[in-house]
Order: sequence, then structure tokens, then C-alpha cells
Amino acid sequence: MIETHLSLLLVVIPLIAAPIVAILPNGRLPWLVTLLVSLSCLVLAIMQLWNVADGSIISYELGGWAPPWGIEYRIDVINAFVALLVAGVAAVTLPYALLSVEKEIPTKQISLFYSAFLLCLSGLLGITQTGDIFNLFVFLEISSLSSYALISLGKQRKALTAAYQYLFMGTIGATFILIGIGLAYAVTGTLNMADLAARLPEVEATRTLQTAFIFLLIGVAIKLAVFPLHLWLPNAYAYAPSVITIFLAATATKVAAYVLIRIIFTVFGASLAFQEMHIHWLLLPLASIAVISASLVAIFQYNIKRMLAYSSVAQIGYILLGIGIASATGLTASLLHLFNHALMKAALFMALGAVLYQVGSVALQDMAGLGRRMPWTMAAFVAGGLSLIGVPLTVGFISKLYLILAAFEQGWWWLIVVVAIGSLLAIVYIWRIVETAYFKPTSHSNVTEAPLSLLLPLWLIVIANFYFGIDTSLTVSVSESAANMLLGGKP
Amino acid sequence: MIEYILGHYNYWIVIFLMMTGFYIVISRGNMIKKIAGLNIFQVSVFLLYISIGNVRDGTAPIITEGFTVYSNPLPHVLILTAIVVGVATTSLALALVVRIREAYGTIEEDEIHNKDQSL
Amino acid sequence: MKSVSLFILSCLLWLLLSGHFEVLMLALGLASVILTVFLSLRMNIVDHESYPINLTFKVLRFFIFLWREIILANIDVVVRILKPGKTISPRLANVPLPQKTDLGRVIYANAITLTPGTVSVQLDKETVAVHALAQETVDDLQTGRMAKMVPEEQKDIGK
Amino acid sequence: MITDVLSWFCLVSGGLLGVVGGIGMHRFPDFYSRLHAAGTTDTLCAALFLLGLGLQAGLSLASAKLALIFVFLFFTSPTASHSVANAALHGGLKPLQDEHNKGDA
Amino acid sequence: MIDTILDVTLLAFIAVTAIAILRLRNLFAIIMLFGIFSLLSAGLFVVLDAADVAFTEAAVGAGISTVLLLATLALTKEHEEKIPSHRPWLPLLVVLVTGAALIYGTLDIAPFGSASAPAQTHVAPLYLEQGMAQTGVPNVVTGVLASYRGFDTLGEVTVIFTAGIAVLLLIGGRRRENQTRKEKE
Amino acid sequence: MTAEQAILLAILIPLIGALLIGLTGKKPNLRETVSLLTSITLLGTVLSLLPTVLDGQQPSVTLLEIAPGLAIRFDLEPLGMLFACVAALLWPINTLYSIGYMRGNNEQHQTRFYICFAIALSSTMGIAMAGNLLTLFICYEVLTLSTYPLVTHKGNEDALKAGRVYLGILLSTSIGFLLLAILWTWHLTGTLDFKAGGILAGKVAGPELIILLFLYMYGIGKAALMPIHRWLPAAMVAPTPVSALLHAVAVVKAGVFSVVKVVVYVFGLDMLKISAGADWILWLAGFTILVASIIALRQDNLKRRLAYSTISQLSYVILAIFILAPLSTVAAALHIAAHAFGKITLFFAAGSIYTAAHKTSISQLNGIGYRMPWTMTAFSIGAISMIGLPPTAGFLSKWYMLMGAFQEQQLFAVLVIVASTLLNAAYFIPIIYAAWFKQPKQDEHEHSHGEAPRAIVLALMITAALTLLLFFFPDVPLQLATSLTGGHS
Amino acid sequence: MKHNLILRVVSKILIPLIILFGLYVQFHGDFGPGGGFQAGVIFSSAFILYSLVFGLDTAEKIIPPPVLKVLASLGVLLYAGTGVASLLLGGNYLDYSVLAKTPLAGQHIGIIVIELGVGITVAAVMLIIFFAFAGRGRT
Amino acid sequence: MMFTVAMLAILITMGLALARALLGPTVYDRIAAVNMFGTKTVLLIAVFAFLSGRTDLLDIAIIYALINFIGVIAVLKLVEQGNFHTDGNNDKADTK
Repeated sequence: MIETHLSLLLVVIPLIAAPIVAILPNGRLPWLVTLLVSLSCLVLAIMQLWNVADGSIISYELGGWAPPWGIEYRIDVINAFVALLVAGVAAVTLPYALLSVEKEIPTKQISLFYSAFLLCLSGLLGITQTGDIFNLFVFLEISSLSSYALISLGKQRKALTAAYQYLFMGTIGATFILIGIGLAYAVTGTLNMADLAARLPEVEATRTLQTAFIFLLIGVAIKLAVFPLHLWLPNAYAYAPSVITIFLAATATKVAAYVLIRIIFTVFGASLAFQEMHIHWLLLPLASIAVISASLVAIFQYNIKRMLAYSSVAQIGYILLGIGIASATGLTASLLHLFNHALMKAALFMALGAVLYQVGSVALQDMAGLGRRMPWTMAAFVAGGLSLIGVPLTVGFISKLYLILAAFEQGWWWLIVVVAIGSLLAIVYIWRIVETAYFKPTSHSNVTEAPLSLLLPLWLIVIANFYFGIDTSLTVSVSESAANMLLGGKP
Repeated sequence: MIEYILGHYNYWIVIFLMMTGFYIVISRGNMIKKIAGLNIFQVSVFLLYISIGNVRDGTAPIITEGFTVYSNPLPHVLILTAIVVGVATTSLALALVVRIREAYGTIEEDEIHNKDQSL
Repeated sequence: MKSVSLFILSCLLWLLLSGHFEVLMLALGLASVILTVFLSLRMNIVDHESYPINLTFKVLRFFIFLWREIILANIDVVVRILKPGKTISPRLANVPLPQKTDLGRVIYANAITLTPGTVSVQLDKETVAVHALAQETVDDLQTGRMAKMVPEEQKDIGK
Repeated sequence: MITDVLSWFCLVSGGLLGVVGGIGMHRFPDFYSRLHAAGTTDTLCAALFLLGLGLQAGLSLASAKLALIFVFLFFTSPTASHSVANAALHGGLKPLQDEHNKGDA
Repeated sequence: MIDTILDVTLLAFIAVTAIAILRLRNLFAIIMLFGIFSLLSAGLFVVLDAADVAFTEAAVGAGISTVLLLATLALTKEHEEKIPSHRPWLPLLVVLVTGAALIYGTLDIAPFGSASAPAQTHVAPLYLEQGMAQTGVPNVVTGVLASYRGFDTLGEVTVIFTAGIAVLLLIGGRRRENQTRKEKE
Repeated sequence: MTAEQAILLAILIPLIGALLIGLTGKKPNLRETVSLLTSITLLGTVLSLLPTVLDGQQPSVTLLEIAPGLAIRFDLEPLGMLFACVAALLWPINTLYSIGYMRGNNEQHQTRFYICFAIALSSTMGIAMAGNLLTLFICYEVLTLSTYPLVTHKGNEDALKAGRVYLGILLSTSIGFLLLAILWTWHLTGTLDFKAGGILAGKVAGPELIILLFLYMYGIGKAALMPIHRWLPAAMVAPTPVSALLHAVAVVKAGVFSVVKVVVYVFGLDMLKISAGADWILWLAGFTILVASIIALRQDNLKRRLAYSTISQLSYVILAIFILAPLSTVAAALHIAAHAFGKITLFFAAGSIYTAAHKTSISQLNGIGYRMPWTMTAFSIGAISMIGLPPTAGFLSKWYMLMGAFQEQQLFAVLVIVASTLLNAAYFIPIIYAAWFKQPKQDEHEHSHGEAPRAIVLALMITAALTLLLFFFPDVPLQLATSLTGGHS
Repeated sequence: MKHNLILRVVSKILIPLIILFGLYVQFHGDFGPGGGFQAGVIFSSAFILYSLVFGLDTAEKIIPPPVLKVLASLGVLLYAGTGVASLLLGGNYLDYSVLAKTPLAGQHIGIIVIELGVGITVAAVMLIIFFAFAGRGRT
Repeated sequence: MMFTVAMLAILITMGLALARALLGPTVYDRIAAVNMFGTKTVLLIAVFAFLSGRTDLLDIAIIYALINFIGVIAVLKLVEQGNFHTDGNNDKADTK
């Protein structure tokens, strides 16, 4: 039974668990349930990827109604890959969450907190699984709403304004998506993504369809924090509770990027997007500006969480560059970077979370001397930083490698220059912290290393950063077959 | 041309509404007004959907004897969901506004921005 | 007693609204009615104020009277609106409130409001402040013609 | 046939009442007097409409629902009018009164 | 014909209301007008045959949303919107561009009310023809909502649930303390 | 022990050493013993490989493959062997010296110092034995990172600032240019393995070749080709053993070594001969030699003068390789070794002076030769080697260089070598002269001092001896260097 | 409310009416406009009216907030549980046809149950939200 | 036909009420206008139900009446008390 309903259970288990967790008594029980749920999701996601790794497609008809009349879950390598990413990050974040959450969230809100976390997880997984564009919107909103609430739980009052800003931009984005869906529906009469794709050739030239496409793009771009629609992201990540920053930074934008890829390549098709509408002439410059400007801004941040958030904006730029190149290699690079960036940002934010846990601040000057006080944490931070820079043997290198290769294939020199500059800037902002942590005298004489339950997940992710940077067979092969599939070829 | 206008006037007014709401959202600094604007924006999108699903001389899609032409039920279903999403967003936004007011003493974005900067 | 009448009324209302008489729907209807009555009782809102079943006849009589008043008053206001020039001389007046129960006072005040030209503005123990469009209507109220028609129990029970 | 005529009458006079009430809302000088035009003319107007419709529907579910609407309006309209006026008075809005005012409020 | 008149008049009302909301600075008035806006759009939904949507919009827009807006107003105690310090040219530009894009997008859409539009001919007919037979529900909207697209509705319930959780997380906290304090007094 | 195992061991031994040093950090004596033992073990391991390479074999190990054509691979060829030998030979000496220096100056964070030193050596071995560009690059980066804490060892604001310059230039050039060039190469050829004759040969031409060449030359920032030489003088804030490590053993040597590797095995001499790009680099190298020498003339701080001297000496190697004659290639390889021995001697001497007399300026050195005879003798030998006079190793390499230049009729190169030799003399002779022949100024010393601690003196004597030995017994290095160009010279 | 006599009486009359109407909408969503969502809102509006007129504390005594939280969860679980039930009975998720002997009956039961779930959740959440807003700032 | 006429009349009335709601000038004017507007919408829906022959739309009219009422009450509560949590019954003394 599990085998046939695999793709569905992945979404429904956290969804069912959320209301149960909400009424559990505050304490460690909600955490335990959440942990178990996310672990089972991870198992399911692995099984799912296993099933579709050979290029097959699983179609699951919800309610037993055949698509396009009913809602369909349509799983191929791409979905499974992203779902695995989300479930994996959740599963690693949760062991970390236990202490961190107890420290940052009032006790009487614990069960609600985990409930919202599960809802967010369920929403993100729902987005990755579905083959119905409106269903996607619904789950997008589930994840968004819960993340607004979760972000607002940060200790500083700025968390409130950050959540508010995110809410507004996010809702405008969602409304744009809604408009896009509506217009697409008006000319095709269907909401099923595969069916949409099949019916599009008849209406490809219409202005309505072009508009629908643009609106969907802009909507998703807001959720993805594409420059210059990224304004919500730095604050949201900087002021959210540690666990939420880790989880969202590693998953939310990745899922949005997945949606973007889905919409461009599966639904509307590369030929409409790139040959008729030339969206790469919009995507590539924006992505390039994002890479450079966000990295530049990151250099001048004194709140390290905020700095990493700006770095996320830059990293999203890389993902977009890969999409904009629109070749098999470019897409592979994008998909790889989805995964790899999740790993590195999770590591970095986890390390920061541990610092916050022990020191109570993530301001640059408060990190002075931490290299000695918290050697494991800071070593992990350095490792994540190296990965972010793109040093070989780390995952960051692999995705940049493919990105540059894709640029070589096209002969786009300026793009390579952009990637190079981005990496250089990354060195600068990462090194500021390394320098402060290792080579400045400490101001906290009584700070000690973070507890083991924070360190273990952190190092697990750090090791993953290196493992997937060395043994790339899994990630590269999956990304490549996904890219080929998206471009319409055989995987 | 006239026919064309007559065939699309509904959409255009709806778009006008949408833009009014959108303008309120992005140009105003008062949070409550913004939320009202957001609702206007969303409701206008709902109207767009319903307009798309409307069939001339049709009737509400409740199967009843004596009627053969029904409007398209699918947009209705979608919009029902969208309305719910809308109210959920609104309530969350308002809750945030309440908290912001408690924390900052104002609900004007400019003033909040100034307070954040002055810290 | 009151809850029984509420139950019966609710059942009737359900049947009127529903128009479906399959077993399932009737069962659901019964459940709904029971829930309604339960909640009403829990809210403590089933009392002499809301269900004055012992006044049924008087209420009917009052209704007929009231509607006649409403129609007449409506015509009066319409004329005032349509006639050119200054047609109104608004004023605020206190009208005695002879009723002894809260319910009676409410019915009276509502009746005053329902008849155009007069709006009860404030209810006190002995008097009701009325805003009127013209002196005549106030005078009419002062006579207590309408007040006498208000159905009421003989003594204030409960409170 | 006869019901049709009655319906016509009810609907048309209801409509007229409504329009007149609407005009009154603009013609009268202050809030309190406008309230008379709005809230109260409303009552009969609504009643007439519902009656006209009810006549068309005959004895059916529809007329039951119309009756329900009527009950709602009948209770709520004066309540709302009263409350608004009450609130206005407490809110410090003075009614416009003629100088030969006999009232003692 | 009367449909069109209704449609146009209501749309005109809505447009007027929207502009008034934009122009007014008194938040209370804005909320009142917002209530009207919702009622009007709900009315329009009825005219456009979307009975269920109208039902919901009336309950939600004019009911819950308005009440919540009022509650927020009560809590924030601010009644006047402050005049923005700078002229919002950029928003205006963005809005105009978006509007233009949308108008451009509607140019190829089937005329309003057309029965032969793709939206009406592809998926929807099956619901209308088979829905009653397959789900036993005369209200096709309910049928689609609860059965064909039941999973969307599950999502919708989850959204609402999420909103409840979120609101509790945000402003549900202070109550218990106060209550206990009150009981002690 | 097979050669393959030995290669891996050569890389692992310093790492294990680093671990042990970390574990024994609390006990200074044990820690330093471990450090010394590790370095000697490494030397033994490397020397055990020498016969194999001299036999003309090329043992290689592939560790793992990241992507097709991207692997971690070690491959020991003659040039690498030469470099590895030099580094491994100098490490124990340097360690010896460090112990004296660090103790003599009561430096902080000594455990960190030794750990980083060991890691740096491990990566140097990795660079020497790298079988492809990727491995080279990774080790190159590890070397940069592990030397950073050494450069900023003092931890004060100056040191941090210098560290920023050091790291900024090295990392940004390597990631911005070198990595790019490597990926480009991979894109063009599908492989990164070093191959005699050059993997790029015939695959690239015209402006593309020139761009690629420049990317490589400026990507290898450790070669300090102007104008990206700034990190080298900046790094002078570091303790002297570190400067020795930077200038003689590992860092700059890794730079020029990489340049030689890239020119010989990636581009191939034959292809560069027909490209205009090579001439440009030649001119740049010549320019760097002259300008750096002139700047060195104007420095009063001894270590800074040595630093600019290094910049100019490094460009000799680049100049030599870009003469593109087999003879000059031999010269380049030899010069790596020669300069290593000479420069380390000079730095040791400078450190010795600092430790014993706390002097850093040249103008303070009047008459110091009599107080510190061993030190100044070694210094003189080193300086002579730098100038390129017999009987020192420096003469040997310069000689081959000139021969190569004549062979290729590179008049420019000849002129540069001659002019720079004069300049070298101009900035070294005055120091020697002052040390031995000038009277010390009476007012400036309050405390009398003698020779530096014994460990320091021992170390610098060994290196001075090596400088001389290399002149008299150049067989092994020469054999390694000549087999680099395919055996014909 | 301060001068609330009229309101109080009228509310007492209307509230049961509203509740009943809400339940009617709940169960007649199949036949006419309406359904769980609308019913939930109407149902909750009865309580909102109650709390407006009789005070928030009184209303919270009728339905204590913890109970509301449980109800909100219950509604979602009812809905999602229906899907699980259909899984267990061998159908796809939310395939009501397997819930009874004939598909049509199954659909009917399924729709009623999930609409009930929707109604419960919506009513409970609306009240949660309203209580949260109304109760904020209470001293 | 008669429904059409009725409809038009309602529309005109709504327009007038809307104008009053827009013009104000006091808050109470607006509330009253909104209330009247709501009532008229109820009638509009009711008439439309008959006009289109779908009497099941009357349910919508009912809910309009209801919501309108609650909305007005909420507004009044706010205007009078400035909050939503004050106990409504604590000043019954008023009427005693």
C-alpha cells in the first residue's frame, strides 16, 4: 500500500500530523512527533526518488478522478529530487531544533510552533509533488502563511516587520500567480500542468498566454526573491528564529526555483519562453546584477544572519543564470545548485544558530574569538563558507563548475566573469567572519562549545557538503536526467 | 471594434479595480489601508476568474430542471478556495499589524522604518 | 418549557428551509436542531425575553396595528421628502415609557423606530428619547396610543 | 392574474419608496433626520418588495425564505437604526433642532 | 439586457467605491467602504452566476474581514492615515505597466460570456454533464469542490487551520495570563 | 612500500603530524619533538621516491573522480620530485630554526603555528605531486588557507590587515582566474591531467590562447608577477620562519612551480613558441625583475628588501621558462631550488639578527658581522647566490638561463638578466659591506648581544652549506631538470 | 454594549436562528449554494454576535478556547481522515466511491463528512481568530 | 418585467446610498448609509433570484441580511466602546 500511495503520503503525513501536534501538550512530545514525521517523510522521499530515478513517471490520481478533471500528482525525477531535498533538510533540522526552539520560543507556544512547522513542510512538499497548477497555488499558500507566522516569532521586534514585509510581497506574488493561472485557464480551459503543456501549441501565439506566462513568472520571482523583488528576504531570514532560518533558507527558495523551472520548461516550454519571449534577456541580466549587488551588500552587513541572507539572494542569482542559459548543462547546474546551496546554507545557518544559542547574538563583533571558544561550530562555519565560495571538493564547486561549463558552451564570457566576481565577493564576506572569529581577541570569556544535539546535525550537513562535493555521481546524474527531461529529451 | 469593447468591458473594469487595489497596496504606508487594498486587489482577481467562467444566458451551476445552460463551475470552485486563502492572509496580516503596533507604537511604514534606523 | 418551544420552532424552520425529506436529511436536521437548542441553552439565551410564547395573541394584534402605523408614517415621510421647501422640523423629545418589563420596553422602542419619522435614540428606565422629524409625531407618541398596544406580561419575572 | 397585479403594485411602490428614501438621504440636513429617511423608509420598502416577490412565489420554499429574510430585516433594521442614533448621541453629535423646540433632551 | 445593466452598474459602483477607498484618509470610513466593496462584489458574483462564491464573499469579505479590520482598528487606535512624504511615482508606474500588461493579455481572451471559449469547452462540460451522475450532487460547484478537486479543498481547510495557528502564535498568547489575573482579583 | 603508497604517505605524514601536534599541544617539548620527527619522516619518504623517479618512472595514484575528467590524482614527475625534495629538505631545517626562533621570541599560539606549518607542508607535497590541474588547484588553495594564520600570527591590527591583503590577492586571483582557466581547459580538452607536450596543444589558438595564458599567469598569484605582487611584501609582518616558509620552501615556490608545470604540461613549449602571448609574459617578467630590484634598492627594512628581491627572483623563473628553450627550462627548474636555498639562508639570517639584536633595518647593521659571525657568513653566501656568482647555486641557474636566452636569441632576456644582476649586486653588496666593514654607531646600542640561539645558527649554517653544495654537486637536480624537457638539453 | 437592551433581546432571538441557518447551509451545500465553509462562517458569526452583545468573557465560557483549538484540529483530521479511510478501503486518497457499497452512495457520504470537517474547522478557526483579536489588549 | 423595474429602482437607491456613504460627512452617516446599502443589496439579490428563476439564491439574501446586521453591530460596538472585549452586560443598570 505504501508503495502505491507513496507520493501522496509524503504530503499527507505531515498534513495530518500538524493538527495532532497542535493539540498536544507543550513540551518535548510535539518535537518528537514532528521528528518522526519528518524522518518518515525522508524515507518516503528516498523511496520515491528510487522509483523514478530510471526516468519513469508516477501519476497519482487524487480522489480517483482522471486528470485533467481531478487533481493529479505527477512525479518525475525533478519532483522527487526537490522533495528529497525538502524532506532531508527537515529531517536534519529537527534534531537541531529541540534545544534551539526551547531557547527561542516561549514554552506555551511550542506545540503551535511545531504544528506550523509541519504545515510549512507539508506545503512545500505539496508544491513539489503536484501536477495541478492550482493545487500548487494552494500549497504555496499553506507554506507561505505558516512561514510568515514562523518568521514573526523571532525575538527582535524587527521580526514582525520582516514577516509583514514578506507577507505583503508574498501575497502580491501569490496574487500574480493567481492572475497567471486564470489567464492560462482562460485560453486553455485546463489546470493540469501536463494537459496545459499539451494544449498550449494551439494557442501559443496568443497575447493572453504570453501575459499569463509573464504574470506567473513575476509571481514566482517574488517568492524566489529574484532581484529586484528580493527585498523581503534579507530581513525575513535575519530575524526569524534560527531553526526557521535554516529550514526556509534551505528549502523555501529552492521550492520556488523548482516552480519556476516547472513553469518555464514543463508547462510553457522552452521554445515559448526563450525563442518567442526571450525571457533570458530579462533573467540573465537580473541574475547577474543579483549575484554581484547582493554579494556587495553582504560585505557591508554586521548582522551575520543578514549577511548570509544577502548571500542567498546572490546564490539565487546563480540558479537563475543556469535557468537563463536554458541548455542541458545550464539546467543541470541550476538543479545542482538547488541542492548544493541548500546544503551550504543549512550548514552556515546551523552554525550561526549554534552561535546564537551560546552567545545570544550574531553580530560580527560578538563573534570575536569564537574560533577558540566554539571550535567545532566555527570550523563548520568555515567549511560551509568554503563551500559557498566554491572551493573544490565542496558542493559549491560542483554547481559553479557546471554553470561555468554551460557558459563556455554558449561562449558567454561576461557570465563567467559574473560567476567569478560573485565567488570573489563571497571570499570577502566569509573571510570577515573567519578573521573575526579566529584572529581577534574574544570578548566572551565564559562561552563554551554548543551542545551536541546542535553540533551533530550541523556536522552531518557539513559532511554532506563535502561528500556531495566529492562523490557527485548521485546529484549529477539525477540533475542531468532531470535537465534532459525538462528539455524534452530522454533522461 | 464596438463589439470588441462590448465583449471585453467586463475584463477592463475588473482590471481597473485590480490596479486600484494594487496601487493602494504598493503606494500607501498605512498598514490597515494596505490590507484593505490587498483585499480589493484579490477580490478583483476573483472577479476576473468569475468573468472568465461566465456564460451568457447561463445560470448558476446548480443542476435544476428547466435550465440547460450553466456557467462554468470550475472558476467558482477555484475562487472559493482563493477567497479562503485571502481571508487567511488578511487575518494573519492584521494580527501582525496588531503586534507591530504594540511593538512600535505606530502602523505607518515610514515611521517604523525611521524607528528601525534610529536604533 | 421554553426550550421545548424553541425545539419545535426550530424543527419547523428546518423543514421550511430544507425542502428535502429523505431520511438522511431529516436525521441531520434533527441533529442540527438538537445542537441549536443545546447551544442556545448553554448561551443562556432562551428566556422570557426571546421566546414570549405566552403573548402570542397580543403580539399578533400589535403587529397589525404596527403595520398600519408604519404604512401611514411612511406616506408621511415620503411626502416630506418630496415636497419642495422646508418640510421638517427635527427635534429630540423624551417620551414616557410605561412598560414594566425589558421586553416591553424593547418592543415599544423598536416600534417607535420602525415607524418612520421617529427614532428612539436612547432608552432609559422611565422614558425613551425620541428623535422625530416633526412635532406632530412626537405629540402622537406622547398620547401613549402606541404604548398601550405593546404586548406585555403582567409582571416582570426573572430579572 | 390578480397576484400579478398585486405584485406589480408592491414592487413598484416598494421601488418608489426606496428611491424616495434615497433622495431623502440627500435632501435632509443632518444625520438624525437622514436616519429617518434611510432606516425607516427601508422597512416598508423591503417589506413591499418581499411581499411582491412572495406573491409571485406562492406557497413554496421560496416564500418561506422570503419570510425569513423579512424577519431578519424586521428585527435588524430598527435595531441598527436605534443603535446608530444612540451611538451618535453618545458620540456627541448634536441633532439639528428647531428653535421652538419643546423637547427637553 | 438587464443582466448587462446590472453588471455594468454594479461594476461602476465597485469602481467608485474603490476610488473612494483610495482617496479617503479616515481609516474607519475606509473599512466601512470596504464592507460595501465586498457586498457589491458579492452582488456581482450573484449576477455572474457564481452563487457559491457570492455566498462566501458575503460571509467572508463583508463579515469576517470587516469585523477583523474593525478589531484591528480598535487595537491600533489610529484613525487617520498619514500623508505619504514622497510622491509615489514608482508605484504608479508599476501599476500602469501591470495594468497595461493585463489589458494586453485580455485582448486575445474570448469575449465575455462566450460559451465557446476554451475555458468553457475543455474540462468544465464534463462536470456539468457527468457531475450529477458521478457524485450525486446537484450543486456542481459542491461536487467539484468536494470530490473532483477535493484535495484542493483539503488544502483550503489546511490554509484556514494554518491561519488559526498563525494568529494564535501571534496574538493568542496574552489572554491566559490576563484571565488568571482577573480571576485572582 | 611501493611508490604509490609513498606518494600518499608524503601527503599524509604532515597531516598526521599536524594531528599529533594538536594533541600534544599542551607539552611544548613533546610537541616540538613530534614536529621535528614528522619533518624528518617526510624527508625520508620523499627521498625514498627519488631513485624511482631518477629511473625515469612516473608513479601515479588516482584517488577519486568527481566528474568525468575531474579527478584527484597524484603523479610524480621529475620537476615535482625536485620541488618535493627541496621542500622536504628544508622543512626539518626550518622546524629546527622555528623552535629556536619561537622560543627565543616568546611567541603566542605556538601550537597553531606548528599545526598550520604541517598542513602547509602537506599541501606543498600535494602541489609537487599533483597529477592534474584540479589537484594542483585544491592543494594550492589549502596552502593559501593554511598559511593565512601564519601570516596573521601576531594577531594585531597590522597583521590582520596584511593577512587580508595576502588572502585577498591569493584567493581572488586563484578563484577568479586560475579556476576559470582550469575549467576552460577542461571544457576545451575534457581532461586536466598533465601531459608531456601540453594538453592544450593544438586545441586553442589566437587571442583565446593569449587570454588563457594570462588567466593562468595571473591566476597563479603566488608567482607574484607584477602587478599582483603586493601580498608578498605585506606578508612580511609574519614571524621569520614563516617568511622563510613563504619565500623559500612552500608558497612562492609553489607559484613558480605551478607556472612551470602549466607551461610545460598544459600549454607545451612548442605551442607557446608560435604564440605572441609568450612574448608578452616574457616582457612582463622582465619588467617585474627590474622594477622589483629597483624597489628593493630603496628599502631600508631588511625583510622588505628581501621580499622585493624574492619578487624579482621569482620572475627569473618565469622569464626563464618563457624563453622557451630547453636549456632555460632546466634553468627555471634549477632556479627554484637555488633560490630556495639562498633565500632561506637570507631569511634565517634576518631572523637571527632580529632574535639576537632586535634589529630590522639595514642601516642598523653596521659592524654586526663581528658580533654574529656565523649569521653574517651565511648571509653573505646567500646574497652571493642571489646575485648569481660562483661558487653558489645561483650562478648555476643564471648560467643556464643565459645560455637558453642566447640559444633562442632573446636579446631582451639577456639584457634583463645582465641588468638585474647588477641591481642585485647593488642592493646586497652594501649590506655585506656594512656588516663587515663599517663601524657600529656608538649611540644606538644599549645592550650587547652575541650570536643567536644555537638552533637558529645551526639551521642557517645548514642552508648556507646547501647553497654551496648545490653548486658543487648539481647532478641530481640537474638530472631531474633535464628529464623535464624530455632528456635532451 | 452600553445601551444594549434592544440589541440584547434581538440577539437572543436571532442567535438560534443563525445557528440553525448555519447548520442548514452546512447540510444543504449539495443542493443549493453553500457548504461547509459558508456554514462555518455563519456558525461562527452567531458566536461573534453573541460575544459582541454579551461580552467576550461570556462567549469564551460557552466555547472555551482550548476546545476551539481541538475542534479546529478535529475538522482537518476529519477531512484528511476521510482520505485515509478511502486509502484503507482500497481506493485512492479522497476517493469516496469506496466508502459505501455503491460509488454514488460513497460519494454522498464522503462529501457530507468532508463538508462537516470543513465546517467545523472554519467555524472554530474563525472564532479562534476573532477571540484572539477581541481579547487582545484586554486588561 | 416587473422584476426588471424593481431591480432598476433598487439600483438607483443603492447609488444614492453609496453616494451618502462616500460623502459622509460624519461616521454615523456612513454607518447608516452602509446599513441601508446592505438592506438594498439583500433586496437586489432576492429580486435577482426571481428574475433569473433561481429561488435557491435566496439563501444568499438571507446571509446578506445576517452579515449586514453583524457588521453594523460590530461597527457600533467599536464606535461606542473602542474595543471588542468589554463585557456587554455590566451596565444593565442603565435600564433598571
